[in-house]
Amino acid sequence: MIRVLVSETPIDVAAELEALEASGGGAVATFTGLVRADDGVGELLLEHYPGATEAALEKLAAEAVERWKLVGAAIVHRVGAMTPGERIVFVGTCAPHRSAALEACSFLIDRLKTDAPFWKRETRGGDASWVVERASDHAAAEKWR
Amino acid sequence: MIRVLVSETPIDVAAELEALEASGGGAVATFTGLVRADDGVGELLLEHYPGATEAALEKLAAEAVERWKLVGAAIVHRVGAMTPGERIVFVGTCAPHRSAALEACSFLIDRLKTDAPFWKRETRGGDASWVVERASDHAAAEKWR
Amino acid sequence: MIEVLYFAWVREGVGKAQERVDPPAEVKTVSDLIDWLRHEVLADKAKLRAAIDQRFVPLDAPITGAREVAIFPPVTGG
Amino acid sequence: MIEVLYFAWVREGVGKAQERVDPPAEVKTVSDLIDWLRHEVLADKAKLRAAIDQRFVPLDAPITGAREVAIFPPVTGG
Repeated sequence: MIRVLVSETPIDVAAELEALEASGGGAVATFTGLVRADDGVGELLLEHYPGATEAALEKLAAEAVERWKLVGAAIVHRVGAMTPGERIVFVGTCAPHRSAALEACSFLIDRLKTDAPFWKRETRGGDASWVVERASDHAAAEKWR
Repeated sequence: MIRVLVSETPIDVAAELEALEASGGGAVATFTGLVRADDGVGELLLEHYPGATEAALEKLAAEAVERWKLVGAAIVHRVGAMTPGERIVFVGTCAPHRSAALEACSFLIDRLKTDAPFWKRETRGGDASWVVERASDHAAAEKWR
Repeated sequence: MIEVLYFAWVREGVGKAQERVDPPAEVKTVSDLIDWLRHEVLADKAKLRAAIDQRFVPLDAPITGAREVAIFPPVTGG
Repeated sequence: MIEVLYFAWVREGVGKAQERVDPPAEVKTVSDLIDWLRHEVLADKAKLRAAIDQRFVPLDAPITGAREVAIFPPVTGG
């Protein structure tokens, strides 16, 4: 099972988890990213490249399934406007064994940060600014090459 | 937030996830273990050492919080009788950054396998047998020492 | 004809999300296209990334046969 | 008096989950206690693990002052 969804709708993690659990492995790992509430951000806007985004995520999920012999992989990314505490991204994996599920989950979120065309714009007290790429994200993605 | 629960009640992962998300970090990682449906097991019985189990899990969660500076850690373990597809164990972590949440989640499930007094008994077609410890579980736990 | 797409602060700086252009034959690469477009926000190419027909490419990639070229900042999702 | 607890196949083999015992002074360690208890299922000590007052210990740990000693197979949870 490969599931990729890019949507303005809030992410339903319970439903995503259940779908992963139903995919047939005994081990399910997930990562959820939330809009941080602690650094003064009032609104987060996520822009993306429709079509190219989905293709990039499908490719990433397929790579994880192949490399870790997953029975399930899900990548769900929110786009549009959101507020602190809301879920930006959910990735989940299901495999027969825990190490495969956990490693593949780390892989998906690390590579998603550098390989998929999303851009974050933060608004703090009326001032909007585009988030700058982080060297640490590239280092994290590189370790899977 | 540290949450430890050992119970005969089915694990409510949605509620556990929400509690972790509310603990204040932007990164939430989880691992869920299910009773395998694919190797002929009809029933799984989980026995534990009441009191000692909770103490072992509390200690493990506190160690993870300290080591990875987590804002939240949850370990929920089912005991008693369960059937294929049901959740045996849920571990979850919440941290400001994803690498801390993901690593601590792997640590918790690896160490739980060797450090907490649980015993599994599988029933296949009327024959019950106690699960034997696995060397790979000890290797996985050792890498965190 | 090439459809050029812009995203994030590149889109804001150009003032539009896309435009249809017909560059001359000497415009051979994404980098050439960026120069030829003459948008001020595209001046510092070190800050730009690109895709041709929805595939990420380096700026020196040839645009021969391209239908869609996207120009954008480094990605920051997840 | 020591409360001895058994779990999993050890409990099944002993035939009870716990018993209250009063070993003589020469029974100094968990291993001594296991010998003294004379339960057939406890014969192969390599397959046994133990806890004293709910803390995991090696089988050569002294039981001096122990209120509760648990004897069980290697754990297999999670």
